[in-house]
Amino acid sequence: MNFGFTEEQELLRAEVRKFLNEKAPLEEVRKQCESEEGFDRGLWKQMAELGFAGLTVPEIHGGAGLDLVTLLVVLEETGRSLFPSPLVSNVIASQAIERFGNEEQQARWLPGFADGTRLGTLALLEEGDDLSPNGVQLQAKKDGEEIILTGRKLFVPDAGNADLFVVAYRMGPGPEEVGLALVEKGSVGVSASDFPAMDLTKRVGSLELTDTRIPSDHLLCEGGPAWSAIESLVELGAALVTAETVGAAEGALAITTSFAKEREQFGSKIGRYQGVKHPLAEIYVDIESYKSLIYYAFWALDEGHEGAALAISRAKAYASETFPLAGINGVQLHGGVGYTWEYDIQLYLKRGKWMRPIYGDADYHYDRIAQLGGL
Amino acid sequence: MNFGFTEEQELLRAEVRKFLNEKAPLEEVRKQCESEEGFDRGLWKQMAELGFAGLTVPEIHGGAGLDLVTLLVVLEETGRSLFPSPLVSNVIASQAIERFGNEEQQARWLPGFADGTRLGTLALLEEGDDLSPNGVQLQAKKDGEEIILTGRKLFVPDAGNADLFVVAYRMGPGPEEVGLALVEKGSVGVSASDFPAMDLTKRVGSLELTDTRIPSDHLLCEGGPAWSAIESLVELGAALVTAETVGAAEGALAITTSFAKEREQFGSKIGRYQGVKHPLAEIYVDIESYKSLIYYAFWALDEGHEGAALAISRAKAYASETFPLAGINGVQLHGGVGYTWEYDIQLYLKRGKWMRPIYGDADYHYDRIAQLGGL
Amino acid sequence: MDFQLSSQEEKFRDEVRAFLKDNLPPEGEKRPADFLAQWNTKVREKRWVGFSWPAEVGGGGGSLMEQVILKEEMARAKAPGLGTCFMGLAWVGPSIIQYGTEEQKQKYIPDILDGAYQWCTGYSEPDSGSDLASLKCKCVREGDEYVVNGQKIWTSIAMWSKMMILLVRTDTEVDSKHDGITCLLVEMDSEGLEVRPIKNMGGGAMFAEVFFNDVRVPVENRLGDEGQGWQVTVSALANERSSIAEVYGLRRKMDELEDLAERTVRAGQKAIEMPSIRRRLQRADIRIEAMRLNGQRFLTKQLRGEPLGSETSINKLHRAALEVEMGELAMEITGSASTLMRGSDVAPDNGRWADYALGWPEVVIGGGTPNIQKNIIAERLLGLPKD
Amino acid sequence: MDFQLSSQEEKFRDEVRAFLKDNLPPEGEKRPADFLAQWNTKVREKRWVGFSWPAEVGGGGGSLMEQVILKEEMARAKAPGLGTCFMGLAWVGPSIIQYGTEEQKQKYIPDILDGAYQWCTGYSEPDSGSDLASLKCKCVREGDEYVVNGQKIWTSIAMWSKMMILLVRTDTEVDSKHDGITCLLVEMDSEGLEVRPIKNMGGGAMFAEVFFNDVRVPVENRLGDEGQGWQVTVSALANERSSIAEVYGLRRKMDELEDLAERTVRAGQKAIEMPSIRRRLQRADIRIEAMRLNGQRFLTKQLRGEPLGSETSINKLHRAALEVEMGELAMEITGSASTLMRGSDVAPDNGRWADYALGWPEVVIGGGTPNIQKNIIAERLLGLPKD
Repeated sequence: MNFGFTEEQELLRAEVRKFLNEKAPLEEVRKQCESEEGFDRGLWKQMAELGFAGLTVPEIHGGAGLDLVTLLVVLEETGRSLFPSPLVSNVIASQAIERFGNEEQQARWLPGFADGTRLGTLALLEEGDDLSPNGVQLQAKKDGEEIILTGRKLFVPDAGNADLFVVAYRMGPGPEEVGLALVEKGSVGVSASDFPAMDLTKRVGSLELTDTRIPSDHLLCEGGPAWSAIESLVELGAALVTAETVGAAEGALAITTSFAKEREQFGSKIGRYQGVKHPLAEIYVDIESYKSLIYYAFWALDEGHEGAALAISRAKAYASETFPLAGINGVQLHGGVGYTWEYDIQLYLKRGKWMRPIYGDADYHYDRIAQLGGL
Repeated sequence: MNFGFTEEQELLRAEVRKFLNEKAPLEEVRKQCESEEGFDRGLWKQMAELGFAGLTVPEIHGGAGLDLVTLLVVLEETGRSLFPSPLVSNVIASQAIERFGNEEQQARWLPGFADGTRLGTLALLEEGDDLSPNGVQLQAKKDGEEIILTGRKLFVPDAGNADLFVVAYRMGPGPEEVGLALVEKGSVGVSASDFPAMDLTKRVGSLELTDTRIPSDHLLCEGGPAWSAIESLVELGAALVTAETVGAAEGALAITTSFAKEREQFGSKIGRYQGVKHPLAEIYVDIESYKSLIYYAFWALDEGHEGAALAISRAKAYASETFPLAGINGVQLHGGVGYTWEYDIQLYLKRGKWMRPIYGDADYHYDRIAQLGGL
Repeated sequence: MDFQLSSQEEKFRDEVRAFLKDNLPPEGEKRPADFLAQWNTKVREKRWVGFSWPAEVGGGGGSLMEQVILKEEMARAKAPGLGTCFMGLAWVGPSIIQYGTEEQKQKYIPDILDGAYQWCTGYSEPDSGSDLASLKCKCVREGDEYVVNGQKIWTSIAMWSKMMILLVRTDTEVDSKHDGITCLLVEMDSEGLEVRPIKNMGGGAMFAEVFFNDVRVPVENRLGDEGQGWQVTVSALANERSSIAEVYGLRRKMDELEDLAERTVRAGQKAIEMPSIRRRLQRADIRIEAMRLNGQRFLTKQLRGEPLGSETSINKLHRAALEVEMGELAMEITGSASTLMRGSDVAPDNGRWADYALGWPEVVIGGGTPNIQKNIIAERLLGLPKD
Repeated sequence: MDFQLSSQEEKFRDEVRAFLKDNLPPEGEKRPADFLAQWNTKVREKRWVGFSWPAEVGGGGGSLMEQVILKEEMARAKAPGLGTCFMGLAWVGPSIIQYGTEEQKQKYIPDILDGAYQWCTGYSEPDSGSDLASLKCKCVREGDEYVVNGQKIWTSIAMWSKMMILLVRTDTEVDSKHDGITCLLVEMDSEGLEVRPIKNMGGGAMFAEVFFNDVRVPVENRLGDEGQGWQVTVSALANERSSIAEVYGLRRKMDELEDLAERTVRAGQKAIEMPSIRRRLQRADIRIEAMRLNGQRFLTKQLRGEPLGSETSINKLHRAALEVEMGELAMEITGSASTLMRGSDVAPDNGRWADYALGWPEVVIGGGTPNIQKNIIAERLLGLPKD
């Protein structure tokens, strides 16, 4: 029984934190995320070299072959520093290939994820914002061994930068007549771009496919297994986002706490007032609590434990309901300066608004808990 | 434009408050409500003599013939002092007769409400706790001009003391095949008693009817008009209870505030801490707000204004959601002593639990707001 | 209790309604290009700008109740504002009317009524926060001039203003921090005065920092006596009445939010039918109605000639909570699209809700943080000790 | 990270499970009349009472992890407690083991393990509230005796106890209020000692006031040195570990609440299907699961030999909120019947939910009010200044 990290994991945490503190303090994050691409490719390359990018990619494909609990440590740190990177999208795309691709597909695509040259993402949602099978409407036509895709995907994380999309499509009217294919950015009829959005550290956009021909070796799965695959990728996404949220929430709390220790009003540090202390204490209690839930979820994912999905939904529902409000509280406790562009707390507030709906909002996860046999 | 009380109404308030402070301070309230009947008949008689009991009964029937806004003033005061009396039940019963009874019925029953000799109540709910037409299942059989009633009414306010019940019954299977009849306690097959319940200042019980024969001059209305009548009585009940709640909530706030001004901890009055001040400020804001809503509702009731029902449901939903929590907060802010039998704040906490469901809980009134064309 | 208008008040209301019918295009109809200019001229002609100000300074000489009716009808009809010099009309004008010299009145009041230019308010300082009276902006008299050095912050629309009403400290040797403060009327193009807009988290700028480096202000531009600045300010802020228009603003936003929830379909369900959304919308709706009625109780007090005290904090606290909650609701209603901003074809209503959800601090913190409001209520209305 | 048990731990767990299978009637089955007496004898024989105490004083000498497994299995099986002398086992025993003389250990420890009688705790005083160390209960030494005068309050089960662990002030001339406090072991039938039960709002009495009027306590009944009382107490309270059993208690209550919502039909709808109820049940459920896992993180820290600090306040705060919320939920689920108490045929589950909804203060306030817990978190874990 050990609900903690190994020494190696703690060392990794220290290493990642040091790297991010040096290379991406918040003033640097601001620059990176305001750039055209929204992140620093050079830095991403360095992270890949240090093994952070391909952490979970199997060793035979050039990755570190580590488990998700180890990745969790990295995600807490990228979350804490609001580091803009394609990490989360990349893990989902590479796990899609690792879990559902055949050996050839794995050998072809995974090394790029390990060395940081490939950027992938999951393109699932469409108009209607529906995470149920019904939400997949992008049309596929069979043409021999190939399929031809036409339609538009929305709310695609890192759409503008991705060069490989894991795309959910629909073959027929039956609820689970869906499939998952890999679509390369360079293919004919593919167009992707990012939307102007609130949290500049997290890009989100759309993918348009017009008669895009997908060769058979780009198909991952179809039918019932495809729907299960999609569900498991949404789950994974929710887990990764919640792990980053733990770090981000701790970052926001640390900023607000140190502000409250410094700032004086009516001749006294504002951190002395219970009106400031108590909300901060409540935020702390919430963070520690969804932290426990998501830690457990990552362990259960690694073990293939049946409780993983339930734990993820509990953690994501809890975090989606509380972290956005913690950001608002943080800004309020700062007073006027909190909502100026110049102060950092507003960056965390925006992160809260970004994380709330992605890979399922609280409503979605509460319903999912019931589906999974929880309350 | 005048959102306040007249000088006469303020004088009445002062008079009622003086009467209650003298005759029913909380130590006296405790004695009265722990007695067999749960209230002091002598005091009730005095109130009737002063005109408080029959305030809204028309002058030709011996009452003061005043409007509901004037009654509101009395209710705020009986609420503030948690005065145990059949006032609310009596107003509902007498209004039922005044609104839906014929002249003979009015002349026969109303004078007793005016002089304090008659105690009435509305017997509506049954097993299933349903305020919709479906909730009325107590069976009526026609027998010539008379009807014969059999069934059990639950959650009947002041059941044990009432001598006249306004009873809702069902004639047939159609949703609105319901009726309202007057049932006297002394009739054959009538048995009523109070349940052991949390708030001793508010009795609640059951009424059992076994082949009880109701003469035709005891029938008030049937069919669609009866259902409208029942709805309007529930509305009235919700309004009266919310008015009493305003006073009760102010009473609870006053007790807690003065405790916070006196009590010292860690060398300082606890009322100095924002952890105490801020919840009290929030409670104050809530009280003032449902106060405004219910004041307006009473005026609208008097004017027969269409907005009355909506305003009542808004006020009751707001009060039902906040007053019970204010009671809990009050007890918590008192610390350990707050929940001893000896301290008064717990009496208000219990009042909160009593008022929450009666004449519709928040859920019921939110749904009703939508039905009435509000949001 | 009586919510009916008197016959005279009804007459005035009908006059306002007739004016609106004649001069405001029906909702949804396109307004002519020169509509706003014409509107401003017409309401000025009717003396509805500065409606409550005395007729002798060019105001409307209207009664409090008429003023309420006017604002209510305007808000209900979603008409543009009455007058364009927002802060001039809200508190600079009333301060000048009360404390100004004859010359000051003649020089500034007509321009405020005409909306000739904007005024801004130099109150807050970097270290004063909610504790306004702790201001330090230094001011020394040299002959016929005051010389000002220091800094102001959170000065709304400073970059678009021609004039500022400024609080400075002319005396530092005082027993109470409320003494030694003086009020000046300052031209924004004075030498040594620099305005730096403050970029907010939405990327825009409504507020600015204002720096004073040996800024010289003629003594005749002093409003009230030397050392009387706090008094001038308190009277001015008291003029900021529990605003009926403010509640109507929230009401309008609420209607739009309801409409948004009605239009938005997510996962095959209308957002307004999602229980978690619906109940919160209803709660907000009830609180706005409560604010409206609270306002009428405050108004009754004023009509009876009693001074309004700290009870307006009740509505301020409601408003602070509601602006945050309604922004959050807009986000939850629009789901995955909630964070998309202007310029994306799938951003709900072209990103205005995203802007709204980032815009609450200007309202919430500007009017005193919720913590300050709660302290005011606890200390002044409930009599609890200061912390 | 690893939630699996070691093979040795698994073996112990299996032993516990086998014991439970053999000795606990299946749920729903009637327990024999003498079941409890037999149970107590059996668990005592297995040395599961005082399981973590050293074997030489009669404890089980169990490891921390085994203790957790034991508690978890007991809670999961809804078994009765291990031992009946609640406070003796929780903190009196550990204090005596750590600070007691050999005589004291021999005199008291066996009785605590056997549940021969109850102990109570004389800590709080009327004016000390959450500020325990400000206690004033006067104690003067006269020869071989201490003479105690003063009052204690909130003494749980004082009326059913034979012994009390009492804190008194033996020295008033001290720099710190934590000095000058001494710990005594007092016979409840001492002359001059009076117990007055405190009736709670539910009508029952769990706590009492205890009055001391020249109560004489032999010096050999002092636990630890004179003036060492605060230290003895702090160690004792630290022994009150973030209790696994506590979370299981909440979990059990939650299951019952879910069952209540499933059984209760109001206005034709199951309460569990009412969105406003369901979502709140779900929220509470998630928080209980979070508490369980928080507890495992604390446990990991302890297993690594690190001391547990203020982080247990996290679960205390959750618990305080949950006990209130679950009581309120029970009320809202049962609607018009919610306030009916024992003795009415329509009271849900014969009024136990009404009792529950009035019972939270014993838990919430007893363990330090939520405000105190928030202060602890803010000051000790976040490093914010004291108020």
